[in-house]
Amino acid sequence: MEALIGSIVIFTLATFLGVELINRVPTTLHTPLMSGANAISGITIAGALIVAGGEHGWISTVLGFLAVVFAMINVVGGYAVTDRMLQMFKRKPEQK
Amino acid sequence: MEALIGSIVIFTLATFLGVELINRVPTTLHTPLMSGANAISGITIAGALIVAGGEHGWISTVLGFLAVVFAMINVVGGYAVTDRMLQMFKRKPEQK
Amino acid sequence: MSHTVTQLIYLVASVLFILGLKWLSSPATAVKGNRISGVGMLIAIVVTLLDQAIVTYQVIIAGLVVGSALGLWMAKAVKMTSMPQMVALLNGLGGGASLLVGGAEFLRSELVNEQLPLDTSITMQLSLLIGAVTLTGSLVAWAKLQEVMTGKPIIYPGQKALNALMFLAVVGLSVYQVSVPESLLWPFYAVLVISLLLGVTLVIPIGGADMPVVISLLNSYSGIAAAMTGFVIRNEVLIIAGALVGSSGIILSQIMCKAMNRSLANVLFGAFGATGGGSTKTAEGLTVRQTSADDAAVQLAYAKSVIVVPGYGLAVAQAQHIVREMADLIEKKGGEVKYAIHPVAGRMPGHMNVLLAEANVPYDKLFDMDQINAEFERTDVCLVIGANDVVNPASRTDPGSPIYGMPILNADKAHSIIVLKRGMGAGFAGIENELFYNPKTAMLFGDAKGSLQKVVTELKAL
Amino acid sequence: MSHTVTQLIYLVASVLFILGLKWLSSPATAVKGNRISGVGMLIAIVVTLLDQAIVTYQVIIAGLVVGSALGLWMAKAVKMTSMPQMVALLNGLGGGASLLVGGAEFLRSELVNEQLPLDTSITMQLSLLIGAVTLTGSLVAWAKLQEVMTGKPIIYPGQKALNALMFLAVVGLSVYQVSVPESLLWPFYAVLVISLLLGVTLVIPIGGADMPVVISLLNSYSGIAAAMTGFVIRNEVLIIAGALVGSSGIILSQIMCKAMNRSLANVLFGAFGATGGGSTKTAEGLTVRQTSADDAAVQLAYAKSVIVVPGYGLAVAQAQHIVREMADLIEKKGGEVKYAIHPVAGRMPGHMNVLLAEANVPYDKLFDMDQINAEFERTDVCLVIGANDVVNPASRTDPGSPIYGMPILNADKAHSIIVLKRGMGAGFAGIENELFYNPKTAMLFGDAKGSLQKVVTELKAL
Ligand SMILES: NC(=O)c1ccc[n+]([C@@H]2O[C@H](COP(=O)([O-])OP(=O)(O)OC[C@H]3O[C@@H](n4cnc5c(N)ncnc54)[C@H](OP(=O)(O)O)[C@@H]3O)[C@@H](O)[C@H]2O)c1
Ligand SMILES: NC(=O)c1ccc[n+]([C@@H]2O[C@H](COP(=O)([O-])OP(=O)(O)OC[C@H]3O[C@@H](n4cnc5c(N)ncnc54)[C@H](OP(=O)(O)O)[C@@H]3O)[C@@H](O)[C@H]2O)c1
Repeated sequence: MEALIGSIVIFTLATFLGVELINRVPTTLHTPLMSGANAISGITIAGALIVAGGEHGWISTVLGFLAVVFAMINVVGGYAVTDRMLQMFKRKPEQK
Repeated sequence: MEALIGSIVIFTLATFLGVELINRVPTTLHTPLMSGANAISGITIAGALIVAGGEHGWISTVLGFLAVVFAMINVVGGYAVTDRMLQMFKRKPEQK
Repeated sequence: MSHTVTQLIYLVASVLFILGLKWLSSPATAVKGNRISGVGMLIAIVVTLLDQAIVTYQVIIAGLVVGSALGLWMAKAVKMTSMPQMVALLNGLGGGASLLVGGAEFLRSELVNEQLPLDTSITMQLSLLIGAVTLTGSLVAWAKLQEVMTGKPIIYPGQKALNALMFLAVVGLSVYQVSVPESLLWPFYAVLVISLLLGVTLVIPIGGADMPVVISLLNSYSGIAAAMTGFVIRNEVLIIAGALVGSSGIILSQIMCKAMNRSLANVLFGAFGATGGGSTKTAEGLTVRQTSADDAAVQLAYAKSVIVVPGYGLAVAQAQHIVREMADLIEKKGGEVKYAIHPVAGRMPGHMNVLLAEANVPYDKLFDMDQINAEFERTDVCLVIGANDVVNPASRTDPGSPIYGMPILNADKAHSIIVLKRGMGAGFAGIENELFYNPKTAMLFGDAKGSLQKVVTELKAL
Repeated sequence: MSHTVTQLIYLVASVLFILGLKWLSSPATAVKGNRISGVGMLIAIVVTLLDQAIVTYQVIIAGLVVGSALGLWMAKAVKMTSMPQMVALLNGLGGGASLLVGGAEFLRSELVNEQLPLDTSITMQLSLLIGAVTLTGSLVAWAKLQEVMTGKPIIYPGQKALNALMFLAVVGLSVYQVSVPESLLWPFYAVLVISLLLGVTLVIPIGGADMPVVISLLNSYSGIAAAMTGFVIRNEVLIIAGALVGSSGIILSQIMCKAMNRSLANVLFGAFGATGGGSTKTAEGLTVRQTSADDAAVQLAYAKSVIVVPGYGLAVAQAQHIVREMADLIEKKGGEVKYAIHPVAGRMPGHMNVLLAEANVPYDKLFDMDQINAEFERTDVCLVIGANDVVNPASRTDPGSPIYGMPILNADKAHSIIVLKRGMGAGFAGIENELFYNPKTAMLFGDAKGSLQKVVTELKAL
């Protein structure tokens, strides 16, 4: 139970922090924010890796493999597409 | 060690949260903010109470008593004085 | 690597995510922010790979390679106008991953007959449920936006009751699963199937144009699902990152709703756009004034001040580059061109900003609604390109209108208005727009890109 | 009460602290915010009282009653102008409490010969050290502000080396204490004494007017000390609240330094104000123009626009109420009165705002430096009341000046300037002010309250 409480505390703090951080983002950047946040939610990759890499029978391995693929598309696709969008926001003088 | 890590995580998150929150406070409110934050730091009262209330010989009791008094002055004085200052900021129509 | 060190490195990754989001708050630091958040992810992945629980690497490496390749390809291939779909798809995959992880953990514990502690099974159940809803819900959102299925709300009698029933069934089964001592397979599969279905049935009654709100909300769910997985496997980076995403999604969908002057509940359950609004005014007896590309070009060439109001039609027509070209020509002739960006113009927040940024429009020419609304009355020509609802004066005057109360751009206050659209088609809200019948307004019919192309040719000739 | 429930309630208290700080960000919600944070504290105290580790209540209750009574009395008795001292004192007591808790824990473990785990002894040592420095440092700050001791920096040769030495000694002893298996008494007492001394020696070289920065920093330390105590007794509310205060203090002191255009290091180690700046201009050969209260009153009565620049002298003279009265009279005669608030006017951030709010000046008449600086050139009379450094043009023109580069209020741009001060005394930075010799400037010598009183009497008579 002790550990659960710790997790709840962490969850609560991170939620408050998220609210503060997001409220500062201007509308202009909301689309990249959405895809960027989405990429962060690909952190499930950590769980997926552990499931895929343990030897707990073929079901776990197959599910784990799929989980890794899904999560990785989410992560790589998310960061790459966000970067592509944000590149367009760079001030022109910096670009050339 | 597990518990220590948890504490470190919590400390880190709370620090980030603090920075975000404080950065939003306008200069006008900095003095009350200072005394208000100061009152919050009186949370040491929790530790003081446990030390003063346990029966671990007279040294602990005396130190604990002093700790409770100090922390309590900090807490009560801090909140009261902050409230007094903030009252002055209330819009006039609300006041009367 | 010792568990403590792993944990500390995970904390570093979390801090990088936080910094990433923090820096996303300004265009100047946003690129850096996104990359630093990516570095956090990389660190988290590498550390996880070194975890002692991982024994075979073949499967993992295959998965990483396949996933990265697909992800990169998608990111490169996607058109800027298809961003909403892309985000929906990625989001669905994220939910799917967390569903798979939860499922695999359950099946493993089942296989070895492990007795899970209560909190672990609760959070596992939640991660399953939310992951499944996110997966299918996002896929439906994707299908609607991609126009693989109809964008119209799909409604049928008893829909809400059915959804409520399914939801209760899932909750009931989950509680049962968690409370009986052994872990049973049939409630697991039942929860799985119903949750997947629920994702579909919850999203189909929502109109295509409301999908950004739904995606943002589902994104929030997938964050929460990740956090739940974090509770299950006691991993702090999952909890923190999940919570950050969870709150970000909620806040974003609220911001969008607020800009449309609707409640989140109305978006999710209102089946907005399924039927026309009750008191919607009709246009009978009113006439519109048409203009030609030549006339429009002449007018623009001599205008001192022009405000461009881009809308969803600009995105559909992919006319962002040609707009830029036109603006350059007008400025060469001495006029000043500004862009007025309504917060919900297009189909996702910041949609217009991304499009115009793609066409290299400098972002100090882009103005928020609040910044520019006072300027319309001092403006010679307001050029409305594929926008409709965001300039509809009914929101100010007609209390019966579905968009009544939504703040709009004051295009009707300009000295003269030119509207580019294909015909008299309605916008997302499905209602008439008085602005088009305003004597000051001239309509230039045709696909936005085509019309602008002609205007540009004329401008060059002048 | 079970440990889990206690922990959850502590979490509730933490959330209330967070909300409290969040709401402190706007004058409209600040009162509510402070109170909700107080409720959080109450909850934390009540829950702690129900903890099973507490066996005797007499001592506790006595402590609570005595502490509350003293605290309330202080809060009621303190004058608004003495706020900085009050905060310093409270802050010191907070540090003292955390020192006492750490010490008591150490002595207890010593008594029962308990072997403490490494991390506990490290954090305990830190909470001792920081608590002690905060205690004595704050007391010195209090004494300087209260003018019980000189406000001038106290410096002597080898000061920095000595401080560094003491710091190293504390660190060395702490490391020794933590690393030897048994807990020894002598390093404990040594650390205690040296830390207490260190608090004194670190603060005495800092000038009285820099005390707000020091207090804010010490406040931050006391927050960190509370967090450390939280690590020791594994209590999350202590960690969270401590971290919040810790970051708040740091941010505030940085904000103050930035407004003074100085670095934190310069404030802490620069012994600012100990000697006059090298290239400080002298006023030889220049003359000032004096005016009388009658003339000033006439000028103010006919002014269309007046900007009041309040400074430290206003606080000293307690002239806030009479300023308000004067402003009302001017407005009755048709002039407009605004207040220009420099971020570091007075002796603590927001000092002027608190004072003027006390006198019921509506806060939409108070303007930040950035908001109002452009208006001075359109202003008939600028009334500088007990301010000096914040209107010193040397910060713009004289690179050798200690305040060079500090952003100032453009009082010198007004059509005419009236300066109220007692004589030609320098301000905090100890330098000459060209503004006083400006041909547009008239000096009205005397205590600010007395002078204003006369002006008000004249205004009424006019
Ligand atoms: N941005 C968001 O986050 C978001 C989220 C959810 C909902 N929404 C909603 O979406 C709407 C956005 O308003 P809006 O003014 O941007 O768009 P709109 O009201 O949907 O109107 C778009 C207009 O563009 C025209 N059009 C379509 N294709 C075109 C083409 N190829 N060339 C020229 N014109 C074309 C259409 O008329 P024709 O058919 O006659 O050409 C239509 O009237 C709002 O109602 C908002 O509430 C926005
Ligand atoms: N606000 C903060 O947080 C903070 C923190 C640290 C340092 N500081 C420093 O404090 C200074 C604040 O500037 P400031 O312009 O407000 O004050 P100042 O530069 O310190 O000047 C105050 C002036 O008030 C006059 N005065 C004193 N008592 C008076 C009375 N009873 N009646 C009339 N006049 C009186 C003094 O001149 P006479 O002696 O001739 O009367 C003095 O020149 C800045 O240098 C700032 O950097 C501020």
